[in-house]
Amino acid sequence: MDIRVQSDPFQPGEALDTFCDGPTDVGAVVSFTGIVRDTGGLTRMEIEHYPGMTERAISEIARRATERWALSRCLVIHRYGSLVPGDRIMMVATASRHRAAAFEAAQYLMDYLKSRAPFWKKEFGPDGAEWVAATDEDEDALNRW
Amino acid sequence: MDIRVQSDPFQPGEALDTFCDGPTDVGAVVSFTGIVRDTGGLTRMEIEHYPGMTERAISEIARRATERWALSRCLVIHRYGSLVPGDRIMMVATASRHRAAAFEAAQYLMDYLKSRAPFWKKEFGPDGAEWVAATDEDEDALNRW
Amino acid sequence: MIDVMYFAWVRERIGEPHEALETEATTVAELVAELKTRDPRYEAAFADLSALRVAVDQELANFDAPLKGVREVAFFPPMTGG
Amino acid sequence: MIDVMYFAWVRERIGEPHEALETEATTVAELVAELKTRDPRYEAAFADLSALRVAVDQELANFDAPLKGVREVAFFPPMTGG
Repeated sequence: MDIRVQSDPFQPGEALDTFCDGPTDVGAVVSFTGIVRDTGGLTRMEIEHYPGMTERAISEIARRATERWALSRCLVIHRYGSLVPGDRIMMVATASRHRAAAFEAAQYLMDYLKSRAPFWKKEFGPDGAEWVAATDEDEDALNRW
Repeated sequence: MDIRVQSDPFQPGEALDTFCDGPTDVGAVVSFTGIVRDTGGLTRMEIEHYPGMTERAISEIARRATERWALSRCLVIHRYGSLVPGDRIMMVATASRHRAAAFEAAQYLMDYLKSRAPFWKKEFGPDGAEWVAATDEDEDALNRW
Repeated sequence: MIDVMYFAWVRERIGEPHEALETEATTVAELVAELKTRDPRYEAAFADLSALRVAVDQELANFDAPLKGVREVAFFPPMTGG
Repeated sequence: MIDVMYFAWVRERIGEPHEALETEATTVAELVAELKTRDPRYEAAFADLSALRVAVDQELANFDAPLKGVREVAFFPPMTGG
């Protein structure tokens, strides 16, 4: 379990290649990369987080995923600070013997990171700044697990 | 839509980084990497394919995924020839505005590539060689779509 | 002494990222009630509790969570990670 | 003339990756029946049709697919990609 909460940029490709290396009992690696999307005039985004709790919350989510699916490895990288459209915000990777477990665990990690990891996004555009609101859809996504 | 059928090795990380670049209407990138798993004494694997039909079949699967989900980009790399445990066999990547579409489309691509793209795997081990049999599980996986 | 932390627009409305408080409150809800009597900034921040989440010692909790032995309480809007 | 292709263990049992055939067969099933009379190798390969898949001009097809105008027919076991 590799959890990184950082303000520095990261290269998803480099992280994926390192993640794919290792014991050869792994047949399936799934990755998710989140990218700052240019939603009509977004100039930048500030991501605030809760140091201390963030690592704890993510570790707990990852621990539960590793318990529920037969994961060999699991990676979460999440940035905070100032980002612009095109920047990679975060990444999740899961490794398992079979594809179903790797896919489901990655979706589980993403659903929980969205609504249960202490990050808050503020978007800056031509009309000022606004905190991104949590959606019912994201909250509902947790019900499937 | 980027479809590559090749005997040469590829770097999943390099492919992922290139795939993440591009128009910034993309918020979610999902990748799947298939790795040759060491299932008790596997020394190598031969992947045979049907040149001509392979590209057609994969393009058709990718076209249907792009139609069904709002994908901005879609990548499939699949190797043939001789591989050893740890080698990356294949990779799929999908890019969309939101994570649900990217995850589902990647799972759809994988399920169809497993059972509908003309590849056949032969495993070589200490007890000789054996063609990998298709499983009911893989066939059943298509029913969810 | 409890360390009280504020994040996102809760932090902006209160004007501080955190403060150390002496309180007699025995639950999070009592602490909120106490803060609201202090200053209109707290009233603005805590006007709609259904729009807020709370963490006690860095674990998500409810507003009826007890404060006995607690060192850190945090208030923030629903999280938007990922 | 139809180009007939064989893959995986079908290829191994027949001993050739492909061959060009003159045939009067009007469907894939008739072509299979014709091949089985030719040589025991074909009988071995086509013994259990439920274990085989067929493609006609590089598209998956059924055994009752017509051969009129067809240039290429391929026989192989269920695919194992991914």
